[in-house]
Amino acid sequence: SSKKSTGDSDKTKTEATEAPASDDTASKSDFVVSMITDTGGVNDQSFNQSAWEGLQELNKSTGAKVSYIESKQETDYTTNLDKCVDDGSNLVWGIGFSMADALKTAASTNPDVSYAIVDNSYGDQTPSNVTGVMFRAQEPSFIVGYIAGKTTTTGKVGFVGGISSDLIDQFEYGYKAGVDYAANELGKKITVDAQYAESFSDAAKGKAIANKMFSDGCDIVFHAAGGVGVGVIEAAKEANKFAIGVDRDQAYLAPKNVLTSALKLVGTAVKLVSEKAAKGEQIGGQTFTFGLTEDAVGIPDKNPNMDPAVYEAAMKVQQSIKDGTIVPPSNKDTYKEFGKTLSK
Amino acid sequence: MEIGSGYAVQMRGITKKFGSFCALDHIDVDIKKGTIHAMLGENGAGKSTLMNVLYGLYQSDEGEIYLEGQKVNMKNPNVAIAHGIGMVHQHFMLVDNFTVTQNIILGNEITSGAGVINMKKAREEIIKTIEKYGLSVDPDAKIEDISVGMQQRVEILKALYRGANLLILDEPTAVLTPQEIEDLIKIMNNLIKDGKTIIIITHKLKEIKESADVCTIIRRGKYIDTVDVKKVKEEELATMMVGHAVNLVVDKTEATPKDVVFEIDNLTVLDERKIPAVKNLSLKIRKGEIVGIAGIDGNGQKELVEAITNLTKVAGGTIKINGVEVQNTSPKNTIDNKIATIHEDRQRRGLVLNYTVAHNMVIEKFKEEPFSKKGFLNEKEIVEHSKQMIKEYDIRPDNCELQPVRGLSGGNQQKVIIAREVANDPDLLIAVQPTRGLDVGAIEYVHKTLIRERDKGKAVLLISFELDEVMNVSDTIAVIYDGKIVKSFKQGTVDENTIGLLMAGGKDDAKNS
Amino acid sequence: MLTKLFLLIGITLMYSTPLIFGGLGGVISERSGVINIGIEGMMTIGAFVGACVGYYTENPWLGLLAAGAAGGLIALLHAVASITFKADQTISGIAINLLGSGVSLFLCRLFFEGATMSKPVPHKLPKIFGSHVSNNLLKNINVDVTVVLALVCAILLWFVLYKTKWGLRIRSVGEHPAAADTLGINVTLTRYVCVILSGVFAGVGGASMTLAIISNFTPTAISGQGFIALAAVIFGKWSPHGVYGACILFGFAQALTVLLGGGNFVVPSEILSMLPYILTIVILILFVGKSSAPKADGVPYEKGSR
Amino acid sequence: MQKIANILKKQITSTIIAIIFGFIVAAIILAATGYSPADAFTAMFEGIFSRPKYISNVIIKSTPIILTGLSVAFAFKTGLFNMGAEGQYIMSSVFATIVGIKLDLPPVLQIPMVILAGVFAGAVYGAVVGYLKARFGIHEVITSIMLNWVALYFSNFIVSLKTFHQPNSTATFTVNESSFTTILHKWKVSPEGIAWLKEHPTIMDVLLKTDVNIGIIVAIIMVIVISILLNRTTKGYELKAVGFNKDAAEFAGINVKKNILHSMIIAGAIAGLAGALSVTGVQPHRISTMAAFENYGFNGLSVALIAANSPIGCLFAGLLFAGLLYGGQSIQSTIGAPSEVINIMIGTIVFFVALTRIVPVLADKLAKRGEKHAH
Ligand SMILES: Nc1ncnc2c1ncn2[C@@H]1O[C@H](COP(=O)(O)OP(=O)(O)OP(=O)(O)O)[C@@H](O)[C@H]1O
Ligand SMILES: Nc1ncnc2c1ncn2[C@@H]1O[C@H](COP(=O)(O)OP(=O)(O)OP(=O)(O)O)[C@@H](O)[C@H]1O
Ligand SMILES: [Mg+2]
Ligand SMILES: [Mg+2]
Repeated sequence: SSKKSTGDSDKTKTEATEAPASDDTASKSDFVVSMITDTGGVNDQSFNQSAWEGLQELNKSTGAKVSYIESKQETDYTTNLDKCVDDGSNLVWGIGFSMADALKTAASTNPDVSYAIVDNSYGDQTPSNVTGVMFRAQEPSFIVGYIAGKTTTTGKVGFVGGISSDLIDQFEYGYKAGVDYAANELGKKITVDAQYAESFSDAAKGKAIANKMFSDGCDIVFHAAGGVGVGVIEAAKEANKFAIGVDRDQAYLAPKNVLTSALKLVGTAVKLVSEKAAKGEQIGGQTFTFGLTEDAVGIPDKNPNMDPAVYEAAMKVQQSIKDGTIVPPSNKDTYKEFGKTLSK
Repeated sequence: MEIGSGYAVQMRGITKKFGSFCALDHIDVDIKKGTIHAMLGENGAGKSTLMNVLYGLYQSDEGEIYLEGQKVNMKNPNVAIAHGIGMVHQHFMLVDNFTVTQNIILGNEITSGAGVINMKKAREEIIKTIEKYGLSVDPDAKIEDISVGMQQRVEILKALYRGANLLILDEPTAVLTPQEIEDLIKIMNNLIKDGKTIIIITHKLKEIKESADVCTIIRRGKYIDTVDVKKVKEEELATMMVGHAVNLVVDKTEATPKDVVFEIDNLTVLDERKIPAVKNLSLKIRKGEIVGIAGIDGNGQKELVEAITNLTKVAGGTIKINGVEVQNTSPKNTIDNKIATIHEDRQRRGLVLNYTVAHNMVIEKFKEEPFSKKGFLNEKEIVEHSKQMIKEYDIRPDNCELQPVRGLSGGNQQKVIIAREVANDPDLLIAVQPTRGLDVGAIEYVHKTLIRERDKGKAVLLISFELDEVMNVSDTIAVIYDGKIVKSFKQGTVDENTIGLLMAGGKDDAKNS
Repeated sequence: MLTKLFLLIGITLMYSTPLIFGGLGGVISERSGVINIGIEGMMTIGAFVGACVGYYTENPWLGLLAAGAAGGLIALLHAVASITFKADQTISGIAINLLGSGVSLFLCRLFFEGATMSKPVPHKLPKIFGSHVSNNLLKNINVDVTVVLALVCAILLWFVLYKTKWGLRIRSVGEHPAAADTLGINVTLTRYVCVILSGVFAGVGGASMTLAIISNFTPTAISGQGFIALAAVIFGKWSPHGVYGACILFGFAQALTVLLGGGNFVVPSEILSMLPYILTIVILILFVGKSSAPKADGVPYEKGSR
Repeated sequence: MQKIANILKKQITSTIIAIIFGFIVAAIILAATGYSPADAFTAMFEGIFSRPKYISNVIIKSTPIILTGLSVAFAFKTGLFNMGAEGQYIMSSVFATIVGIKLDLPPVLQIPMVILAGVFAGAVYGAVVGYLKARFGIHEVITSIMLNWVALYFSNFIVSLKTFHQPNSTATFTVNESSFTTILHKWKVSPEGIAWLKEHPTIMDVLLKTDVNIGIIVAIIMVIVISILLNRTTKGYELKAVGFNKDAAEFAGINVKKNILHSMIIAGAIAGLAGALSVTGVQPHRISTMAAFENYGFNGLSVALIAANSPIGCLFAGLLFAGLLYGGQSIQSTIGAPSEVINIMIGTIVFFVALTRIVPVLADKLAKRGEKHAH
């Protein structure tokens, strides 16, 4: 829990101030990793929290010192990034692309500190002390879409988005493609209702939208909508239909009514990259893209509400995504392309 | 006098301090059962405070109160009410948007179990009382819609409804017409017949003579004397009250009116409820003349003033000053056309209480030189100006120019307004209720000022509910009733009763004018 | 078609319920002459305490009660400040808002292993037609009991304010405290009771979010409802029925955006989301216009002041 | 007695009392939950003062809330409750961004254009509230609350538009560099700049690590301008008169409706200035999708209240507030106490500010009695 780990970070400060920030002979124990949350805060039940959990595992496995700083406003990023350096961090994580510019600037002013950012790629302009970390969220979305397609009895499923953005597109179109894929397999037509709440907080609205979808005949609704999703899952619970969680296994919110979840294990990625760095490997100047192959995305192993047969099938799909025989689309255009490949 | 059950109330050594200011200083008073007992004193003498102590609103710092010989600790109004004391406050204590009935039963509701109010029963009760004492009140009317006179009767009903045997009336006649005052006195006598006791506070010596049996005089919080009203003259009372001889009649020279400056021609004004409140009213005022408008509150005076000052639009007719029509323009335009107004509601319309005296003095002129240049205020000039005014008009305390006007006493606040308006050097000076709530001294001052302005050749329009005031100060007395000027007289050609009758809507039996 | 209509009704009621409780809280407080812009904070506290107690006791009703109590407790702060200390009621209200969210999140971290999101309650508040409704029509209007409770509260408050002696006294205290005082009505006590009750209402409103609409506390469970409720108080001219109407209207507009949204609806969803707020203003202009507060609203009572 | 009275009368006294109480309560809460108040406050003050750049950051962060605070305080002085500062701020940052992206003139022209765009947007947004109140008597609080949300969605809408949207992000493009009001923003990252700064570590610390920008200077100027406007000009006299007693003002020939409108326009413009300066002055020089309000306006509300609506007060209250917010993060990152403690602390301070408002009143009574005694 945060209290314990921060106890560690407490020690961190004192030690770090003694040890110079740029310590090449960094032995495991005094490698210092810190992260900066985006405005969601560290307990957002999403990326930030997942990332923090990743760091806490890192702390357990390698003994590296970990700590986090929460951002309340976009303009906090610069100052928080800077604070981490003062606290003697060797590696500083920025959680979320909204930090991209601030992080790049910080990197240029602190060449001897390593930086990493989640959900952002600087492409070929990646500075030598910066690491980009991307996810192929469309992959798990495709799988849950496929599962939804296989499971639906009404031939109608739903998708609830938070605030429309390119990242949420990955989920929406990956999901839609997965559904189409299943439909194509089953040789029947399955429609997908998609609607955005234009909010990540308004649970009531999420519930309202889900209610509407269920009443329109959907029997499975996938959400990529943060706090709004809480309402979606609630609706499923009440209507005794299925919801599909996102980012983390959300079954605990409604054990009987969460069919599965599209996992985006930011924590795993953060842990992996941090470990590399701790080992002194060169991680800078590049972008890691995490997908099924890295086990950084996927679906939970346990899905009590899912028909085992469907699970089997889903695992096959997962395999063919890994093989590259299926390339899930990540936005409207690639989705159109994908559609063409299906029809025959 | 020793404590005895023959007395409704006996107060001994009552002392009340506000902070270090001693409002009441060891006051002893005895009030016989079944009498009408007057309390007389200047503004701020302590009358209201004494009564508030008796009623349990304030707790005295020293002294005891005995009711019918029994010592009672008046820790709050409930105790007073329980002992059959009722009080009609100087400033009415009525909830405007409640009905008469609601106001009367408030705090003493007739409920049919579970706290649900039984309006029907309450109404019957009230109507009974109304009939018993001949008070004319509509139990279902909203307070904001009824006349001040009726509001006062509601206050009396409130007391009676609570079974009051001792009734305290704090300045009940201040706002009443002669007729209403007579009615009130009748009511008081009915109450006495019914075995009740009445304490009446007033500044009006005449009424004391007419109604009261005994009178206690208080000055600056000290007990002066208690006299048998039958045995003293008004002048003696006045002297006792103020501490020195005062001149009760306004002395002024004959007016020498010149040509007409201000002319209202068949003016019609609607009130908030869009009903005509002023109906085809016409009026002329000449230079060097004071025209006084006598009338009961609610006969269109408010709307008339609002129309002249452009606070509301007129539905018809014209208002001309120096030949220029000013109706339906803006308050600014009224002022620019040299009409100055002393509004009746000094705190709402007349002053910005949080502004200093100095700033209040220039509220109509702050944009003009020398008080400001190019949009910037010239504090030095502003303060200088107000220092001068304060001196000229004897505003107290005399170094108050930088104090918020809120801290000044009622009368001095009034003086600030008068000083400001007169200093505007208007062609028409409108004074609405200019002496409300002031004591004899202050009143005398205000009247002198009005007359001085007249003698300077200004036109003055005086609107007041105090008949005496209108009769004494005006050169021409116009009676307003139901939004019309029903008749006007030269001063001295008519007596109070005639006017009173006209004010109450009665026909004038051609014996005067 | 009918299903759609019922859906519309269902969503409207669901959405407006927390607002109604918050609004009623505002009404009772301001009717007694104490401005309360701390509703948001009080609702947040209620939302958390409701979820927390509901989780640990496994009894949603206890949660609801606790939420009311908690709301009342923090309202007591507001009462002390604005009645006893005659403090500026706006400032105090803002402070309550700051404290409300701060304290809720803080406690949440304490009770749920550092998480600002509580665990879901095992049992939620029931629905009016029970939890197993097959009929699709009924499903859509199978609203939470809190919806009914809100209506009952509104009617009750209306009845108390306009039909009982307490109501008469409350209103008199809000309009003309001095008059009430001279009739032996305890102004201070009355105001205390009303402000505390307003906290209770707000608290319950918050819990209606976390025990009925959803089943756990999240940092964003209450995000703005308190202020919408505040607006509804003014919109509804400080009357229970007015506020009820205003909140229903707002809920309806939200429901409309939900029904219109999705599919291939032409208007961008961001623009569509503005609808409820703009609609409110438009209706204010067209039908409601000026509304004036109780005369003594926001004015501390000083004995014998003039 | 008079002396005591006079000291107590000073607004600042009661505010300081309030702040002290705020800290005490925070300390109690910290202690009660097993954190050492001493450590916490040490961490906080170190987080604020231990390095020049921290101080610089506090100042930078205080700039927008000083201005929003000023906006609210100004409106209060004229009898209006500007809950809409939040929305005005958002609208301003939106339009500043739009102009900043679409326009690329030399800085001397660009910067004024961008800032004016923001100020104008804020002013217009304020004007809507003012107009609705003046024309239809609609309570400014309702319209403000509603318009805040409209602004939020509008901002998100603009972000989503192709022309402004930066691909693979939830933000717009950053505004053209010519609009930056960050001091020496080009030079300080240039090789020679770095080289020079390496010589002067302290300056480097401040200049390079923080977005030093002209904002605070503008804020200070505005504070002065507004206090002059309120206290020295006829316009201020009118606005305040309307605020204190609009009946009297009307009767004295002052146009009440016009002044309500003007007041809201000015208030909106000030809040707008805050938004524009944030876009031009600090990273990331753009707007991005908002999931919730960033509370610049609402914090301004608290600032104004702590400052007792005095413009000068806003300057210090803003610095205090920013200090608490910024230093508060150190409490979190250093001893791990949840950052909510800071919010609670701020809440407590504001609460005690409310309580201690009574002090001057009491002092006043004290004094009055004295006078009465005198004559
Ligand atoms: N609540 C109060 N606080 C401070 N001083 C007060 C208060 N009430 C009355 N006073 C002062 O006590 C004195 C007596 O006031 P009181 O109202 O009894 O006078 P009054 O005889 O009723 O005068 P009036 O004829 O104007 O009603 C006045 O100087 C007044 O200023
Ligand atoms: N409620 C109050 N609190 C504090 N001081 C008061 C209060 N009421 C009156 N005073 C002060 O008491 C003094 C007298 O006030 P009051 O209004 O009674 O004047 P007054 O005695 O009626 O004289 P005037 O004839 O000028 O009206 C003034 O200095 C006034 O500031
Ligand atoms: Mg007086
Ligand atoms: Mg009196």
